[in-house]
Parts: sequence; C-alpha cells; structure tokens
Amino acid sequence: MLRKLLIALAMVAGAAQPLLAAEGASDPKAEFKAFRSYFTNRFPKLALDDFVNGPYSMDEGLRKQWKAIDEFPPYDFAIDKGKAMFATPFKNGKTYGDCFPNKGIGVRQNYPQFDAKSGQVITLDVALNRCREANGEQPFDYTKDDMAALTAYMAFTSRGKPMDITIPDDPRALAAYTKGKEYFYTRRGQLNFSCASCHVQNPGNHIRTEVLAPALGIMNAMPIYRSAWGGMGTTSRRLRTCNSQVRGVPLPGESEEYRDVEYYLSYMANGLPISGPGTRP
Amino acid sequence: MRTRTLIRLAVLASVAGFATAAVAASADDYKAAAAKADAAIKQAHALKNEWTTTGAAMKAAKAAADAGKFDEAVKHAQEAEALANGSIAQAKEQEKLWPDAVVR
Amino acid sequence: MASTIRVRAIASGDTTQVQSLISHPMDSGFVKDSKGQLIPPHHIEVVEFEHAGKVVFTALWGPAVSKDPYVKFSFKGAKKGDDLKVSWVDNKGQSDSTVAKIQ
Amino acid sequence: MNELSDAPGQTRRIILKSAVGLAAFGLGVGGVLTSAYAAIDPKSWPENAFKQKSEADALKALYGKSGEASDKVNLDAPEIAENGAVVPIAVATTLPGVSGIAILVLENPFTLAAAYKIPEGTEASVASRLKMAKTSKVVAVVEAGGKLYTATKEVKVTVGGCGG
Repeated sequence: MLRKLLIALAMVAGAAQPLLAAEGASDPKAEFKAFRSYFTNRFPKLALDDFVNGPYSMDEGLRKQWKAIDEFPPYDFAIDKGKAMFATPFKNGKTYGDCFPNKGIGVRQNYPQFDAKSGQVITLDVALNRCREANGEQPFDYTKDDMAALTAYMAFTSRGKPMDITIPDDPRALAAYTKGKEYFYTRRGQLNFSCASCHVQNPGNHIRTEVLAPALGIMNAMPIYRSAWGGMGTTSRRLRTCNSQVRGVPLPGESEEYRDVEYYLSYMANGLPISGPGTRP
Repeated sequence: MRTRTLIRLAVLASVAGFATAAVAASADDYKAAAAKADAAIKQAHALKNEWTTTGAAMKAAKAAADAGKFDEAVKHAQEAEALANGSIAQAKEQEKLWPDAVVR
Repeated sequence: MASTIRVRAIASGDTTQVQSLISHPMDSGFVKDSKGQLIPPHHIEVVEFEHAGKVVFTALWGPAVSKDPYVKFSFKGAKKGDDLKVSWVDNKGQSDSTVAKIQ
Repeated sequence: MNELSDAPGQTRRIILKSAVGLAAFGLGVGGVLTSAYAAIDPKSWPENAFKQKSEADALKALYGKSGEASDKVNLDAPEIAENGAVVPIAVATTLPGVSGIAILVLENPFTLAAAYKIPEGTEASVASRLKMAKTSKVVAVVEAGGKLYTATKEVKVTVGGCGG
C-alpha cells in the first residue's frame, strides 16, 4: 500500500515540478516573491488569507466539516488551560508575561526570531522554555500537552495578526534561513520525500483521502488540534510526525533543523494572518 | 530521480545478502553483520538521516540472534546495513540536489 | 479546576440555541494503549439540559460519541438572563454539572 | 472537575443491568425525565439498546418498533469523513410531534451511537460529533407521532475513529 502511495506521489510530483533552481546564496526577498507567486498562480481563486487554513482551503467537503467543528472547537479546553498556566505565577512570583513584550499578549506573529546573542533561531516554544528556566522552573517537553496549551493560548491572542518575521542583517541569520530552506527541500526517509514533495508540489492532492496542506501559511495555524491525536500538539510534534510518515527517524523537539525550517516557512508567510490554534484531521 | 531507486537497491541488496548467507550462519557471522550495520547506522545518524525501517530491521536481527536463529539474524542485520547505506546515499545525494527543488 | 462543561446558550426571539462541549475522553473500549492493553470503555451516558425546572433536552450517548463531545440543539420558552443547567454522568459514575446564563 | 464524584462503577453496573428493561420502556414513552431537580438517574441510559449490532435490533431495543424511510428526515453528514474520530453529523426534520432523534452507524461495533429525547418546545434538530470505525451507512431516526422515520447516507472513512 505504501509502495502504491509512493508511486502515485512520484507521478504527481513529476507533473508539477517547480522551476529548476540556480545554485547560489539565499535571497530571502526574491525567494519570498517567487514562493508567494507559485502558490497564488497555482490557486488563483483562493484568497491569500485562506492559505493559512491548510487542507480546508483546498477541499470543499473538508471545509464544511471544519466549519462545523470550529463552531465549538475541541481545542477550547487547551486554550483555557494555556490561559490559566499563563496567568499562574512561577515560584518566584514572576509570570510568563514578564518575559515578553506586551506581557506576551498578541506577540506570537513575531516568532521565530533570530537571537543575536546565541546566534540561533528562537521559536515561541523555545522562548517559553527560556522564560521558565530564567525563573527557576523546569523546561517543558517540546512535544507534549503543556507546551501545546501555552502556545495555543498565545496564538489565540494573536489571531488575525499578520505574520511578521524579520531576518536581521547578520550572516548567521541568513545562514539559519538557508539551513531552514535546505531542510525543507531535502528528501529524506525511506519514502524519499521532502517537506516540499507534499506541501509545495502536491497541496490539495490526496494521500488516500488525506488532503495535503499548502506550505504557504502552514506555520500560521500552529499549534494544531489533530483529530488523529485527539488533542493539541506543538509544531515540533507535527514535524516529528511528518518525519515518521515518510519513514524517517524524527529529530528531538525544537532541534536546530526544526527551528530553522519554521523560520524559513514563517518568513515565507509574512503578512498572512495567524490562524492558530488550528484544527486538522 | 535517481534517489527513488535507492529504496529498490536497498531491498535488492538485502535479498542478495540473504542469498550469500544461506549456508547456516553462526553467532560470529551475526556479530560481523551487526558490526557492519552498526557502523553504517552511526554514519547515517551523523548525517541526521536515519530511516525508521533501519532500526526495525536491527531490532529484528537482535531478536533472532537472541533466539539462536542466526540465519535470520544475519539476514536482518544485512537488511539494516543496506537500509542505512540507502539513507547515507540519499543524504549525500540530496546535499547536491536539494537546490534544484527550490521554488524560484 | 475549571468545569468540564462549556455552554453557549443564545436567545434570539423565543428560541434559544444551545451548544455544549464537555471535556471527556469518551474511550470506546476498542482502543489499545501504548502497551497494547485495551483501554476500558469510559464514556458519558446521559447529559441533561434543564431550564426553569424542566428538562428541555436529554442526550443518551454510547462509546461512539467523539472525545470532548459536542451537541447543539434549540428550544423555546427561555429568555436572556435565564439559567440553563447542564449535567452529565458517565459509565464510571463520575459526573459534573454547571449552570450557564442564557445570553 | 469540581463536582466529579468517583462512585464504584462495578456496583452501579450491576444495578443498571437489572434496570435495562425499564429504561428502554421509559425511552419508548419519550417523556420528560422525572429527576428534574435531582442528579441524573443513571438508569435512564438504555444500556440494552447501545449493545445491539443491527439497525433493526437497536431500534427495537430503543423504541420497540421499526422505522420507515422518509424524505422528511434530513441527515447532514459528510461524504468523506476527514477523520473517523470526529465526524460532524446533524439531523433535522419538518415532521410534527417529534419526541426523539437517534443516530446509528451500521458498521460500528455497536450500531447505536447517540439518542436524543426531544420534549415539546424543543426543536427537532440536533448536531453532534461521532466516531466511525470505517466506511458505513449512517442512519438518522426520528420518532414522531409514535412512529419511526429514517434517512440513510453512506459516509466514507479511511482513517478509522476506533484507533488501535
């Protein structure tokens, strides 16, 4: 069955190969433009802001079910939990809000950020754990429910705000962006898929009956409540699942590669609204 | 797409490996096969490109060896080595190929 | 801890639309845990919605109702500010209830 | 979970079993529960109906009769479920005198998924979310004027909702 799937995907992939690339350094501004037009040309009828709704922007039947579920989404409980966690002071009396601009409300669209001090990409998840550690608390697991609830609440306070990712004038920032891009387009796993094989070459197409989400705006919906999980999951959890699905061994949560690919994809989604926390099949 | 043939090659290699080991294998044969597989797995790990099936094959090899079924153990270890080599080849090839896929 | 029950009851004219979401695993009894053991069935059996001392809606649920179950219905005769009581009981005898204001 | 009480399930289960017949009968009448102010009477759950494996047996256990297809029963269910774990299904009808609505998933291990009691003054329209193990016919049942009316639709499921 998996073999069939592989062959089917390879065939569609062949039919929709993006233009061949010239080798060389990254030019984020030009790549942003090309990425955007690739998707808008491919889905000319789709409103730009709708890409952030993933598979639901691609399929009418799915969209209807999503609307029904979104009337009273099961992730409401995770948002509530995250809100309560966010408001609860650490043992030292400080709160998460003290670690963020605007007390952490409506800031999710500014993550990931490049941190000049460490020379690393800092995602919202990493920023939250840094905040915990700075206040004498144990960090949360990047793939588990507590982190998912916290980020769900923070995303909720940023709903509708346009993604706003900057690549500062620092060669290390550009290098992180380029590494993220490399991770995104590199084929891996025994099934020999890259992230792009599914989410650039085949958005809207089916793997069996699962509809693939477009890469454009894919991070704007994070974290996501997946029916397949029966719960809210972090960006890292989703990326690890992607790896497993192509029979690759997943990396630890918030590995450098994961952070960099989130950086790349979030930059590509600049200007598109935050839709997280999202629901997905 | 050269990489797509990797999987088939990996499978073929494991079958070929099994054929050569068809004459009753010993614990030492298994140890040798496992050592080769482990070396390949280490390399794949360093490249951050392991396949889940590699680990599964190694697990099957160990289980067979523990049960004294060395023919089977050697077969699985060779399969794991072939899969690990497939992932190594994939990673090295992709280092050159990935820019071709970038949307421009 | 917060209530397991979330209710949105909105009056429009004579009709009140009620939506409710309950935090509950709704284990079907057919799913295995990570150790391969069947998770025993654990699901809500009865949910009652009461307005002004009258049960206006009763849900009888089996194990095939989704995790964190949801239900939507409408009834007549209530107005803004009225109380709506929601209570549930599950197959292990656990229960919860809440009173929501109709908006 | 402020009011969460942990009653011994075993004992209650035994009590329930002896009350099955009564519970099913009570539902057939389709009236208002008598325990309006007290806690829910657990006996009001029709255990026997939820154990049946066919449409006919479930309807018999639940309502004591069989149904007939009607185009006045509106069943809103997706053609392809996005995930069998969460399938939004809504039932509504223009039939007068409705006292109950039930939803059956014929290919699930147990056919009856949910039943709703609709007293006078409550609209004959309900939406909920159900689990489906695999592709199956879904049957909406409406009890109106002492008779049963049904509508059936096939829902395709490729990612089953029963996990495992």
